[in-house]
Amino acid sequence: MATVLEREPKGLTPKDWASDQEVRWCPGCGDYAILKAVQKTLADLQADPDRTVFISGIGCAARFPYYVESYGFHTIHGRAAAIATGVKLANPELDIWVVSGDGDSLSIGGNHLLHLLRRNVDLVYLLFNNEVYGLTKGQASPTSPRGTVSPSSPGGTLDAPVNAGAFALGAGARFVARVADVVQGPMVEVLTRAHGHRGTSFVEILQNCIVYNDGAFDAVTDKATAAEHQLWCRHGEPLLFAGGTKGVRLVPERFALEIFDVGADGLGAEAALVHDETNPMLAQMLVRLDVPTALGVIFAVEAPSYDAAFSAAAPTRKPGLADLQRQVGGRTTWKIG
Amino acid sequence: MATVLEREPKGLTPKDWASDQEVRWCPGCGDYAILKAVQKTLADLQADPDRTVFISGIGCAARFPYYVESYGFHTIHGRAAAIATGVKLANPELDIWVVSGDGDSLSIGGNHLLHLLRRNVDLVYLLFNNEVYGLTKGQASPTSPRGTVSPSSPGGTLDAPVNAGAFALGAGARFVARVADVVQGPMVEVLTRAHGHRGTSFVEILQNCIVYNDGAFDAVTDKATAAEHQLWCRHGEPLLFAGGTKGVRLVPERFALEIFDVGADGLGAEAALVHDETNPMLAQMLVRLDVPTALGVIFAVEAPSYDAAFSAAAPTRKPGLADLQRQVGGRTTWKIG
Amino acid sequence: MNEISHLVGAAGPDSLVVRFAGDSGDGMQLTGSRFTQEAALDGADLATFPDFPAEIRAPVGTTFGVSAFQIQFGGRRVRTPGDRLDVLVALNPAALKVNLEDLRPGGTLIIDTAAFVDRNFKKAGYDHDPRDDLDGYRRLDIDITKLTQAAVKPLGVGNRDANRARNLWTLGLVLWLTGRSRGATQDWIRERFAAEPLVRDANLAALDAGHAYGETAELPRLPEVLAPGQTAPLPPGRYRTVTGVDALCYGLVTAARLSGIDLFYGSYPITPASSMLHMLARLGAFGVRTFQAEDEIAAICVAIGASYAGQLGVTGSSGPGIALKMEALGLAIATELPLVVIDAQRGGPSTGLPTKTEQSDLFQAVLGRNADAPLVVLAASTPGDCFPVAIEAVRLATRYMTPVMLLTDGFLANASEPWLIPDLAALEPFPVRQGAAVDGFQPYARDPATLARAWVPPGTPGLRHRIGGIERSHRTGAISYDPANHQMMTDFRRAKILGIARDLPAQGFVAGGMDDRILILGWGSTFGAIESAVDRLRADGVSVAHAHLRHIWPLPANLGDILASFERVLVPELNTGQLHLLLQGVYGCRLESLTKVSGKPFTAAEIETRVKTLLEA
Amino acid sequence: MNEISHLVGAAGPDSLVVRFAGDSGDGMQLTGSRFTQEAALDGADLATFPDFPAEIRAPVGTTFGVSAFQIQFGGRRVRTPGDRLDVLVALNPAALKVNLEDLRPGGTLIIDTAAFVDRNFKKAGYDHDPRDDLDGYRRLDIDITKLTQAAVKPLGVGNRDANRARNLWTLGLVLWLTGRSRGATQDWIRERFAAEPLVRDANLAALDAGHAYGETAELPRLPEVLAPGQTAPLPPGRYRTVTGVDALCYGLVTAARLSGIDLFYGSYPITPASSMLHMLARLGAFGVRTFQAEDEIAAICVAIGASYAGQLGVTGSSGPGIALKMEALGLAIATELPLVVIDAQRGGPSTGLPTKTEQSDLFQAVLGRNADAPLVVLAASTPGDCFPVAIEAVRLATRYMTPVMLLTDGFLANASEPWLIPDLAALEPFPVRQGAAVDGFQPYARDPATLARAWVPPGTPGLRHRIGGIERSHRTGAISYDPANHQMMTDFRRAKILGIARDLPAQGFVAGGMDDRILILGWGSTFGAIESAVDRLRADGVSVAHAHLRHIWPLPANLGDILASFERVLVPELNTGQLHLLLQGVYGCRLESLTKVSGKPFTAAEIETRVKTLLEA
Ligand SMILES: Cc1ncc(C[n+]2csc(CCOP(=O)(O)OP(=O)(O)O)c2C)c(N)n1
Ligand SMILES: Cc1ncc(C[n+]2csc(CCOP(=O)(O)OP(=O)(O)O)c2C)c(N)n1
Ligand code: SF4
Ligand code: SF4
Ligand SMILES: [Mg+2]
Ligand SMILES: [Mg+2]
Repeated sequence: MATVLEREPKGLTPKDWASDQEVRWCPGCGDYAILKAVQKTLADLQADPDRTVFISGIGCAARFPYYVESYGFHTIHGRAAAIATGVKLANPELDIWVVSGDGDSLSIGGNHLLHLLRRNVDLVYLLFNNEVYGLTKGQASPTSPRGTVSPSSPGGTLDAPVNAGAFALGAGARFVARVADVVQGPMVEVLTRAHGHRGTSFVEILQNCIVYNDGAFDAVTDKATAAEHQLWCRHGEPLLFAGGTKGVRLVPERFALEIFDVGADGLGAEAALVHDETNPMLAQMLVRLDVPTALGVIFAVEAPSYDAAFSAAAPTRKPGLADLQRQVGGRTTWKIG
Repeated sequence: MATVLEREPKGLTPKDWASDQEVRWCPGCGDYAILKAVQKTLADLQADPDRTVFISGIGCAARFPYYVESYGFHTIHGRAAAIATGVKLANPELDIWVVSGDGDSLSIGGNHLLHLLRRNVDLVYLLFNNEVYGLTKGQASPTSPRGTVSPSSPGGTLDAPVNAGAFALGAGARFVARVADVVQGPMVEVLTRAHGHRGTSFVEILQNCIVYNDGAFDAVTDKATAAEHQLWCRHGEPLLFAGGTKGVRLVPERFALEIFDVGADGLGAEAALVHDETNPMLAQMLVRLDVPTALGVIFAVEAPSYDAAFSAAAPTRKPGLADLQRQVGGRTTWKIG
Repeated sequence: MNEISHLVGAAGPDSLVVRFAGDSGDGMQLTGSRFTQEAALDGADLATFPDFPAEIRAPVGTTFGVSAFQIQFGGRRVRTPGDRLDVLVALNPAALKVNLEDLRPGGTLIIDTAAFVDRNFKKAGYDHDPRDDLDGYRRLDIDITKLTQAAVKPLGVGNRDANRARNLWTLGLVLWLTGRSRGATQDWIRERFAAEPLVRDANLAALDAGHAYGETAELPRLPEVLAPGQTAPLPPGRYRTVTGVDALCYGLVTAARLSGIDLFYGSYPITPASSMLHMLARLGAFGVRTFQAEDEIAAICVAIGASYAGQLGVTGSSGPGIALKMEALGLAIATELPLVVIDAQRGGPSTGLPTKTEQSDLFQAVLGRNADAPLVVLAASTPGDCFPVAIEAVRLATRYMTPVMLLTDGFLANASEPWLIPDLAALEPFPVRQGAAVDGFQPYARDPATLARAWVPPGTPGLRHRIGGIERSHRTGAISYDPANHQMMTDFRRAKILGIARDLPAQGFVAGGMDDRILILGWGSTFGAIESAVDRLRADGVSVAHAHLRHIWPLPANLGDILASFERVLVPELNTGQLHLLLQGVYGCRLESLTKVSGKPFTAAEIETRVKTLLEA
Repeated sequence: MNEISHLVGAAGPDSLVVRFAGDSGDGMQLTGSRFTQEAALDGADLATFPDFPAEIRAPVGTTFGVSAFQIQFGGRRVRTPGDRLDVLVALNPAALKVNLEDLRPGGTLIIDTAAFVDRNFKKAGYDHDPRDDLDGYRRLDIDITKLTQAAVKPLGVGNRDANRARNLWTLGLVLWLTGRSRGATQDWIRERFAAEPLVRDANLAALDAGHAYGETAELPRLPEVLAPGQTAPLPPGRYRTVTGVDALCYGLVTAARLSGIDLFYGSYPITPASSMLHMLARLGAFGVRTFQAEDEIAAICVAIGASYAGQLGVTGSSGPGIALKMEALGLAIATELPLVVIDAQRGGPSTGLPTKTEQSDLFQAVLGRNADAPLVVLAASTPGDCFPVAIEAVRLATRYMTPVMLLTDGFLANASEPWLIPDLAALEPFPVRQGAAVDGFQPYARDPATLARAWVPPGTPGLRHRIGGIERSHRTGAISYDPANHQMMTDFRRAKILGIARDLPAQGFVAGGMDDRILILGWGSTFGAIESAVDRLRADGVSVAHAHLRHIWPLPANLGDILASFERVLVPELNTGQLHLLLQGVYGCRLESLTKVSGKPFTAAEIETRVKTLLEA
């Protein structure tokens, strides 16, 4: 999403990006941290609030637009991707952020997300993945691990979860990133990248629902375990983690990634794969890693955006009334009277 | 889909699997060949017509159930996957085949297909991909190549197509195969494999729409070019094509497949990758190959099927009236009068 | 020139009803529309009714593969495609089987004898040669196939390709029989097949041969319904033919110009709505961009997004697809965004009869949503009427910040009629205002005259605000769960829509008036049939008036008074009585209902008969 | 014992209305349901009304985060949660702000003074201490927080944890004030917190301390509405309390047993329908399996699939979700499969007021689909009534091979009342027959009595056939585009549903009868309010009768006669007049409408007032 700013940067601070509406999430919800990071990103980018639009579906995450001092549209469950597509095509000058939950995006909204990604409409898509339906009080979502006990699955869920990143890649996404609610600095970095990318920038944000699914991402976000669980993907840099003591390398015979201890078995840091965010197969493998969890910009390639092609296909000459009259009048006519 | 036959095989012939209804596709439509292959498969399998159900959405492809001498349900556009899920869960003994078009499956029905594949409900899913909306007279479909000129896209389509196989893998499919309408023998083989697999067996069938998209797969199916364009994937066998003169090998540095001429650059037939249908990353690369087009069983792994888990979770003891009375009566009660 | 004099009568002395019927592959739609063009250019009034199967190309020779095109034309006002056929062309036994019952006694029956063979009898479900039972018709049994082959043979065209020209041979014959010219068809063939000279020449040869055959064989001509130089008594002006789809799409592009904003059409293909998508896709230069969405829900959602962003969102579909849009439509109603939703009705329920016509989505349009969710509903009554109705839909949507549902149907979509080409410069513009005074802007503050809120698209400097589907505070638009606010907003939504009645012209009469005894109150595409019936009834001295609703919701302000002033009010509709129930519901009075749900339009006779029964009762 | 004698009157001498209000985190729903249990066990009749915000946990102290639970209980018949409050508990200023208007003059107001501090005033939107303006109430300003802390301190419980027990302290006090026992609550605490002894003991201590406070402080007790040993005049038998969700789910599992087939519940979470999914998920052993689908469309589709396969498919949602199901519902109507669709109505349009009640989906239920697509619509009137209505839905769906829409609402779903536990053995089984005689089986042949076709699931030996959504030939089910067949099938579908009226009991009266001057005709959850209003009116000598519709479509056969026999008929409903329009539409007569759309149930007084106005008019 890159909108050329025609006006002067406004020197807005993150605080200026807060609307006057009281934030209504549960105390301790991970959504607060995401809101903060988004507001900081917008301030850093010197984005224009009059041309910024937040569009959401329904869910806890989807309340987001009310809290940002920009234009905002809180729509209906699962349809934000489609509505945002219409907004962008009608006015390509707008800077659009879609905010959606795992249920909103991957359950009821799965089809629209598929087609948004395939079309590659230029906007940032934030999927707040808390692996639960927050707003409707805690049912399992399509990203909940198999066996999740919830009000609607007292005996545990029976289905394998959707991997959001793998789904996005399967749908043809050209930008796939992942962060977690608590990692403020890197989140701003990733959001900035997402905003700069032309086309649909898909960002999965691991988000803690303190009420219905507390601790779902503890292993990834807890200080004690974070280093072992966070694999930061940075283009051109080696895929090392655990403070550089572990690395990721390719096992060509199995077309698979493997974790190794730096120093063991004669493997040095240079044995680690160098992240190439333009490689689709590497992205496929990275999004599926569980321990460690791949974070950062996992995949990013350039491709024509739908809205750009749509604008380009627009007729350049606006026909006049006479042209319209000719068109409506048709070719074969006759006179009576 | 494996249903243990309790009754004697019936010795039915393919002809016995033809219903009394007149087939209403356009003369020359690829659907005829698929119907023939399916009827032959059913006969070969000695399937039980009373326990076989064909379920479809809407489209030319979706008329299929009328023509098979089994139970059949021609439902509504895009929803066959969901309806079939209900049928299977209500009666796991049934042998279910879903028949759907590219519009039915990947446009309006994308969400249900995603969740069917993720859940892994035990049935065979046939996607007749003719890269066009046949029944509604020729509009571009989500699998039409970018630039397709159609009644609804006189200036050419602007969007990148969905790759059906890649989408299925991204959705978590455990069985992905591809065939083309005209390759009868191999189609029967693949359908037989699909039927034998437990879980959702996803089979994309390249199908010629002679009226609205004639020749879309000519390169793959024409005698003259078939050898160069058909890469048959058989588990444990080398990925060779063009009569063994060409092969597919891995370029580890690029995590990509490469075509090579057998004999050139010192590469013999043994340089070809051996197909491993259980390897998800190989499958990812194969489904995306364009020339040659990967055909056959591209991916197949075992995984629990949803319906089996659903049946297993069913209470074993059927409670009696007294139990129900106790349940309805509740725990805290009082007497009046 | 001989004349088949007994033909005169049934269809009236100055109109003829012709139906071309054959296999889906026989080009009957093309034949019909070419014939229509010729009749129109000759100055006839006319109405057409294409009727085709749901299958793309059903197996050759089957009854369900029969495609037909009917036209009534003549020197008088023609309101419908005609109740009974004067001429039936049946290019195969299946076409005969399906259509014969509509041919009036003594009517002319043209068949291609080459197709009347055992194999085809069986396919059509005949156990013997049906020609054995064809008494009472004027028969023209011609080996059209052989004659066409002979005609094109000199060009070096083989038999297979020759058969593709059978329809033009037939057209030539019928043009001769009816005394029409064939120049426009020749021009059309030359242009259409310019790149394929052989095909062009074969078609021309076939057309000419059919025409010549009539002359050479000295076939008696059909009665002259339009003398040379005569024109039908239509208002003076320049005419063209339009289908409902043509007129509707022209209405939309014209509305784009009149309103000064671009329209955005989001749709998902479905019969019979797809043709709007196709046509609008070609009209992009005129202010309507199109988008083929992944499904109907996405289609209405992109339209809502476009409306939110400042273009006018339009979406179109047919019954099942409209049903899918209802949840999202509620969002547009709640957020009070302008939107136009076009429902091209077809036979139902469910997939139903996709290519057949019906008026059974009226309930869906007016009442088919969760909660109290009022909007505007309009219905077009003839192909040409789709033009002003489309403009009216855009005008009301933008003026009142409301979704508008526009009802057409399969019949209107495909039928055609002569259309007085509107002078666009003479139409009243209704420039749309976006944005609001910055001073104290409140997203849900209302214009006291219309109760509409301001349309402030994102990107408007300084008017940032947030809206959504949860109930909104009546001024700020912020989420509000306040009971009194919900009551107030519900009342506002209702009052805004009902108040539109004040902005509508009083309901008038197509024929007759308040002094008549009986009123026929119609809506939608039954217009022509009712008009014809009323014409005849009034000519017979029956005191019957005809009013036709364009505004289904809100209803015209004076409608209650009109209904109250008639002894009997008959509401004919192609459903099981939907407008009837709605009107009784609104006015608490008793009306008569006439319904038909066979996938076919009313005949004028059906309406006449019912009125006569009412008079006797 | 002192009594606050002026309390007697407003709510009647033998019932009291109490509302507990506080922050979402304050446990008001739990407090209310515990109180309900105690009152029930004491033999009171009662009705409750939980009212909570849409936010999961809105910021502490805000007005939109207020959660409330209201109960009316007493020794007489209690029909509603009560119009005006005798007692309001407001645990913080926001709770006071939102609820005070409902407290009747002279009512008792209990507040926790610890929460009445500047910070909280601001959060609640007060610019000063609201206590300054509280005239005319009986005030109990108590530092509940401090007293609770003190009560649990001996156990070693810190202040933060102590605050969690504030609600039980308050409950103890209110139980004392109203003269209720607290034994059941003590048992419940012991069981619920068995694994956390400290929490258990703290809660017990708080409950006891609140109770003791009332006694020690010598607070005047509220008037006795149920003497010790007295029970409300309910029919004799064993009782429990149920919410509408409880009763509905028990109805479904009971129907599974009575019908002899398993039920399959497919749903997608949505307020207020989710609780049905939750409860049924725990009742799997009793013949209802559940499936959480990916969306509402899939939910109805799996249910349709299950019905096709021989189980009874059931799906449930709320307004927006039901709207999404309409297209698929058409398939079930067209293929004539049994199905039950439960619509737990809520405030709309669009997302609207998800946690508030409304009756505005009646149009959607009866008419909200494309084409003429008739089905059965039932509505439950009280929490307990959900039980028989659920059984009736299953009975009609399976007997007539039709979808049945069952309307409940947010109020019914959550409200509770004493329920005479049914003797299941005494209920009439209605065994469902599947399959058909092999001889000449035709999928669309109809039972002449019911017009239902046979239910032949796949897997049935020898009866292979194919069905679908395109219009079906009236016997074979094969695709048919025949006009006469479509007319016939449309007529069959209509006649089948309308014919069900013959299978329904005649519409009766809840109070009064044909001799009265005025009829109040209600439907759904307005039952209690109408009943109370009619009780009072009749006690005042007003000639008013009350009838309440369970069967919305088809309407009872004798309803037209009933309507015709009254001078005036008033139709009260929580929408803008939907049943009113439907009835006028069907019977062509004029009725009076009383509407309310504020997200809250009617008060009895609102209905009384309207009847009085009518009498004067
Ligand atoms: C059409 C429709 N169906 C269902 C709902 C109920 N609903 C609201 S939010 C939600 C799911 C929320 O989960 P998610 O998208 O993960 O967001 P979260 O609350 O977890 O942030 C559901 C099912 C609805 N509002 N509309
Ligand atoms: C709800 C709904 N929307 C749209 C349609 C119209 N429709 C029927 S089939 C079809 C698409 C057909 O394309 P595909 O699924 O690729 O099947 P094919 O005809 O090519 O075999 C569409 C859009 C419909 N019947 N129902
Ligand atoms: S329910 Fe969970 S996701 Fe929703 S606001 Fe509360 S903590 Fe956040
Ligand atoms: S339109 Fe195409 S897909 Fe449909 S039946 Fe004809 S050839 Fe086959
Ligand atoms: Mg979530
Ligand atoms: Mg297709």
